[in-house]
Amino acid sequence: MTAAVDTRVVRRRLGPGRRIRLAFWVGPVLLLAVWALGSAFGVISPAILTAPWDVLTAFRDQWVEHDLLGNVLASLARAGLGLAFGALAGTVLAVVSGLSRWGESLIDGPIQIKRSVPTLALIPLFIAWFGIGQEMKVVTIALISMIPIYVNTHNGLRGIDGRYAELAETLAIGRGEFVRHVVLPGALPGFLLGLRFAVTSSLLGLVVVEQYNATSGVGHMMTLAEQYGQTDVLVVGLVIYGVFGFLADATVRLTERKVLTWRRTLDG
Amino acid sequence: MTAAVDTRVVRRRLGPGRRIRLAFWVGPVLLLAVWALGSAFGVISPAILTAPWDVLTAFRDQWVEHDLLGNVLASLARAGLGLAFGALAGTVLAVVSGLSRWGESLIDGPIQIKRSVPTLALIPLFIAWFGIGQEMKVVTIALISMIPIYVNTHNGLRGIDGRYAELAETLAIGRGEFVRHVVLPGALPGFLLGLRFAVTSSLLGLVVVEQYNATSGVGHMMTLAEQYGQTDVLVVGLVIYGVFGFLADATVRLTERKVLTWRRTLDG
Amino acid sequence: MAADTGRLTGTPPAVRVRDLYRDFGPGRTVLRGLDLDVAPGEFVALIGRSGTGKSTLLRALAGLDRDVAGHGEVTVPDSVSVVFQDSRLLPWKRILPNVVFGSRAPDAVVRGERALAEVGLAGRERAWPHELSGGEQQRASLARSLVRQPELLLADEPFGALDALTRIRMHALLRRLCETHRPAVLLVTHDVDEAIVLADRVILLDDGVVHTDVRVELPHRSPADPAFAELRAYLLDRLGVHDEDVPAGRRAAA
Amino acid sequence: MAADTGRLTGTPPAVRVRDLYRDFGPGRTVLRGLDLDVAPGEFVALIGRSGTGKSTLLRALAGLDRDVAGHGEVTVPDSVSVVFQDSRLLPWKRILPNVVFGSRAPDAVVRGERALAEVGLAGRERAWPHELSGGEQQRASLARSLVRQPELLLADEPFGALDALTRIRMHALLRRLCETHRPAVLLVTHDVDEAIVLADRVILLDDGVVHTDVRVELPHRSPADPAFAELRAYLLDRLGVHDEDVPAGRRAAA
Amino acid sequence: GGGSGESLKLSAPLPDTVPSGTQIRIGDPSVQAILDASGLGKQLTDAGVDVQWANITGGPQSIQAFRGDQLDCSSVADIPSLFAAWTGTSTRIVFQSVTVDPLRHPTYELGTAPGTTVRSLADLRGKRIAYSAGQAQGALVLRVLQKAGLSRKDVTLVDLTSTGDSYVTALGSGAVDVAPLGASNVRIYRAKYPRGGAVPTGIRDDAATLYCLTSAVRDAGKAAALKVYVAVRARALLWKNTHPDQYAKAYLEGTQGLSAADARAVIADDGTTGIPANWDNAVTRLQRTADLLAREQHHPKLDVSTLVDRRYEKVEAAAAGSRAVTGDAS
Ligand SMILES: Nc1ncnc2c1ncn2[C@@H]1O[C@H](COP(=O)(O)OP(=O)(O)OP(=O)(O)O)[C@@H](O)[C@H]1O
Ligand SMILES: Nc1ncnc2c1ncn2[C@@H]1O[C@H](COP(=O)(O)OP(=O)(O)OP(=O)(O)O)[C@@H](O)[C@H]1O
Ligand SMILES: [Mg+2]
Ligand SMILES: [Mg+2]
Repeated sequence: MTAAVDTRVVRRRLGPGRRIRLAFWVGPVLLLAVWALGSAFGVISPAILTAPWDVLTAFRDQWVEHDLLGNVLASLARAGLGLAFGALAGTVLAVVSGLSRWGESLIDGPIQIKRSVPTLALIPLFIAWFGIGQEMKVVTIALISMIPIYVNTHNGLRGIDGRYAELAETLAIGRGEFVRHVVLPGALPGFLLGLRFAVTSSLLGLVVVEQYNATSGVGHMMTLAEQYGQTDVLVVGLVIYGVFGFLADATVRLTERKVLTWRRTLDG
Repeated sequence: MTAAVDTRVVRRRLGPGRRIRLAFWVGPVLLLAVWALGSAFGVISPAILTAPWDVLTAFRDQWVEHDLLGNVLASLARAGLGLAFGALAGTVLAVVSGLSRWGESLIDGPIQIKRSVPTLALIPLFIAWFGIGQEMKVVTIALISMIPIYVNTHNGLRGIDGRYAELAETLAIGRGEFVRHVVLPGALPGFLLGLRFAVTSSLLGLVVVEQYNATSGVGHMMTLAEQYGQTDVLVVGLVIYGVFGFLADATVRLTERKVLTWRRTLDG
Repeated sequence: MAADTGRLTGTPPAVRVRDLYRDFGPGRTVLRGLDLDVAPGEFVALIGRSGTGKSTLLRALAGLDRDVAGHGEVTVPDSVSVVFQDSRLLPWKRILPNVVFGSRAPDAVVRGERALAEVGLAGRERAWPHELSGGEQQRASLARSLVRQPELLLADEPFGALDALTRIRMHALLRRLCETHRPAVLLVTHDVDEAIVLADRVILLDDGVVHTDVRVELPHRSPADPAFAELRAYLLDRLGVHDEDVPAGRRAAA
Repeated sequence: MAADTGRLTGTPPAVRVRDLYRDFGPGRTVLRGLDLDVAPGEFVALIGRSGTGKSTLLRALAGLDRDVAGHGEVTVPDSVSVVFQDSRLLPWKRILPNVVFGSRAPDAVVRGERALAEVGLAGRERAWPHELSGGEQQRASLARSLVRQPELLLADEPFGALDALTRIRMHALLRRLCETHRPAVLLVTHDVDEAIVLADRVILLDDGVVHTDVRVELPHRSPADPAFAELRAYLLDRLGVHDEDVPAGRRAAA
Repeated sequence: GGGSGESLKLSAPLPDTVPSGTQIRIGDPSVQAILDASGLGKQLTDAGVDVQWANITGGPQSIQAFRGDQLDCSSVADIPSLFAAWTGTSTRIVFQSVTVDPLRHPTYELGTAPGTTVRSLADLRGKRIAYSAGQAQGALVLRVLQKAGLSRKDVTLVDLTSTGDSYVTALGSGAVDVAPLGASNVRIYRAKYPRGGAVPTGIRDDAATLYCLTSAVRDAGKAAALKVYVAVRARALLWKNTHPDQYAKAYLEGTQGLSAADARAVIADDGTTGIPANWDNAVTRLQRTADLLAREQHHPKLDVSTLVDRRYEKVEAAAAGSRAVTGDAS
């Protein structure tokens, strides 16, 4: 059976087909290559975008001299805490407003309005309510990252096939069980998509909140770099954002693949 | 048959049930009421949040003295143009990267990275490439609003039931027909969700781009108000954002309901 | 073989339907004044042409048609179990959790495993629904209704995708279940033989009402029995299958 | 009633399968060395227990199992049409667009409307799939395969959800189609009568191979014909249905 | 919060004793760093002053914090106190400092785009100039035009917010001809765009203040604490003049993240800080700026004497003692 014949009927594949191993890295690596080559051959002037090697130097400098690690950790702690609260609040609100028309009428409108309004303009309110310390920062990030979780989970929940709700109704289960066994797993794809947005939102929120009374953090570092015009440090910040964002996104998508194995979709 | 008996089996409804007419407005109206009462009874200090009536005055003042209408129209034109380009680009990229693993490996990573990076920090690049005129603003907004369209459409596309792709393969249709009849309608719920985010993103992008060489626009107005610390004008801007965001979102969701009548989901 | 209202005893019926109308829009009135009684413990088979409203009736009894236009009176017992026409397994649960889903019995898992073994799916407890064949999915969905002990079982073509042998085994299983718990049963089927083999009563839905209602009183429920064949012919005739429809030889010289 | 390889003429077979293995993981080898030939224009009915691999075989012939482990040799004509076990209508298209989807004939719409009328769905062209009953969906999916003229028709229980009368009409329809275009047909069914009525040859899948292969050579394809009954009994026996399985009377004193 | 709660008239003499438990919330990071490095911070604790530091400076952020009552004082230039008044937040300046030799150490210069030559201010006519209405850079542009005898009609003001190096990019890409650049941006600009230039404005832009919520100054406890703080702050700034290396280490490198070379350059740019013997000149300059902005940006006229609390003038001068600067330097 080692050399068994295997001629199959070959049909033009219309879906994306099988995953290519490590293909994942092609885009970012290409981006890096373009940046490096562009800088090397003078297509990208250092005035516009610092060259990768200069960013590396700046990176080492920040790491050794200015506690880059501490900044990153401080930021991650803030973002992580805010994200955790935001994800929890977003999910709870999405379930409440997804399962009850009255809940929806109370919750949904204000959230859409909050979502439409620039966070920067809300900061004065938050400062008044929560002070200028860690609390304000975490609350702001929580509110920022709550939004995509809410919207996507709500949307995912409302997209659950109505036949499963019918089934649940004939099984005479309670609302709690319904939420646990039907609503949450059914809305999980939506939630995970929301999480992907929430992760990046929480990181981006740092840039805003760390302008206020922060003494550490990547956002703080970038604010200072902007003030003093340290382009290379600014690009260090951008790279950190890019790397963290990309890795966080990749992590969520990996999780997605693991927990959504039950799905038979174009994703294969 | 006018007074026909109708006793049905009553089963506890687990889904959200029927839509309540106008319930839609309850949240925003409540928000307004809280704001008005809070201001009236001094719970909300005017230094933090201008009272609604003072905002009205400021609104009239802006309308008459500072061409608010002109500002709003200029902003809408920018946001609309950017959104149109962004939606188109996002959809095309999502389809390409959704249907081909190689397309994905090239497109997806860079987009996730772009998404993770603060737009504000990219503005210097855009200024260098596109100047500080209308072009730069439209491009920036297009890039901002492309992201949610891309991510959501891609996700929606990949979530299409694999059995429909199988069906299409046995019908021996071409890729174009497959995209038109299976991929686009199947990814439409995702696209529309992305559109909801893109609409608000494009409006929020105004705050960033209109800091640059704009002589009109709501974002410009808010930038000035923030610098001067004119809370009332800032709140005029916030209200305009809230109203536009809410209405745009509601419009997309209404469209959603119209074009997704084929769905039998918890949304009913 | 006279029509029978099903009101045999003094006990109130388990299912009572009066003057039921269901209406899916202009020209699509599916049920038009349907009356039906099912006694407790009675096994009723419901046959009828595709699209006559069998599923619609079942959904009305299951309380799943709040939003459908119509009126009428419907009474059913408190505890109802439904086997849907599509097998309706939750795609995100493996088979065993699907089968025991919603069952609050302390030994639910054991009963679920037993039910799966009974429908021939032992060893598939941890399979995903999409990994089952069509007939296997249908049997899993049947197993789900076996772990419950409802007063009324509504089954919408539960054996449609099963081969002859598996079908006979499932018949036996269902019969055993009925003998132990004696639920009232309303079983939709397209197979007249199946209806006669299983049911106490066969009703035929046509034009929105119960068009034919026969009590099955056969000593041997075997197709070989002439009474069986007679009842079968009668029902097929009421369904509209006449001799001219029975195919003659074709393509003699293929 | 001897087994028949199906290689009657010198023309190459439409379908040729050699030594086919399909394997869904440890202990789940579904096809194990299956051989099969179907001549052009030949009508083969495929029967077998639920879960024996009938759909798996059809998917292999349709080229839909790229990602399933296994090997073997499969040859099919270029133009293949599939009626899936689930009716697989695109939920976002109304019925008529679903039926003509992928058809490039200039008169596709007219043919679609005619096909819908033939399956008894005239007037439902603009319905959404979810507005159809189970049997109606199945018929719509059948109509979709009628508007095409494939060299090979693979049909996975296309009549499972149909009542006796509708089923007889659909049989006639399918026969007409076969007489006009003479595609090779592989039809999965659970109904042995249906297999005998429709097919030139009945094959029985068991244990991953073609276990029984009989040519149907009856003068009258009527259940009344003794030869019919004999073939039926033979096939049922091969399927494992023996007399002891046939139900006796039950609940005599209900 | 954190005050004694006892209210104090704005005309009453400043109390000397700091009630225990008095806390003042101050955004003054550079002085904070100096107090740590020099050991002067001990003078505050000795006097019973409890400072809660915030890393907040600059107009918009400090006004937001004031409004939310999260901050008592913040170090800024002169513009924020004007805008606070115009937008209804009552503040008082309690500290003024200057740059000794301000024209040699300007805060801003006029950057000129590659290919644009501006030799004197009169050359600005017809040029496109970056203008940011609410920021100090905007006020500077108006003052430059005033000095050049030009009106807004004689040039094209391009609305552009100054964030980070946005002006550097705008100049470099030729989007504007002229833009006010802070000293560090001038260095970056010259490095990135060798063909670009920067010319001095010839205008004093060295105003530096500590301004506080009026409500803080009205609180007897906080007013007393501020009295101590103002004196210590004056000594701290003078210490900075004499200990540039320690200052660079503690603040510019330590908390601001600059390299040693950049820090040295910033110190060279900053020049020497002076504590004025009196505030007469500073208040006059502030009034002139207020008048100009009122006229050009359509604000109500403002009497800046209501924005300064001159009780602290003497406290500050006394702390500097003989080192206070007088005359033109102040
Ligand atoms: N939501 C709906 N909207 C419009 N028409 C509907 C809807 N649901 C059912 N119908 C129509 O009502 C009729 C009865 O449907 P029902 O599902 O009850 O048939 P059925 O007897 O169960 O048929 P089958 O044996 O094919 O399952 C059908 O013609 C169907 O098209
Ligand atoms: N993706 C899969 N993963 C694991 N097992 C599978 C998968 N698909 C099918 N099987 C198993 O392979 C066997 C054959 O499946 P197949 O669908 O071919 O059966 P079938 O003969 O069509 O049955 P039915 O008559 O019930 O439709 C079944 O036992 C099924 O559980
Ligand atoms: Mg039905
Ligand atoms: Mg099958």
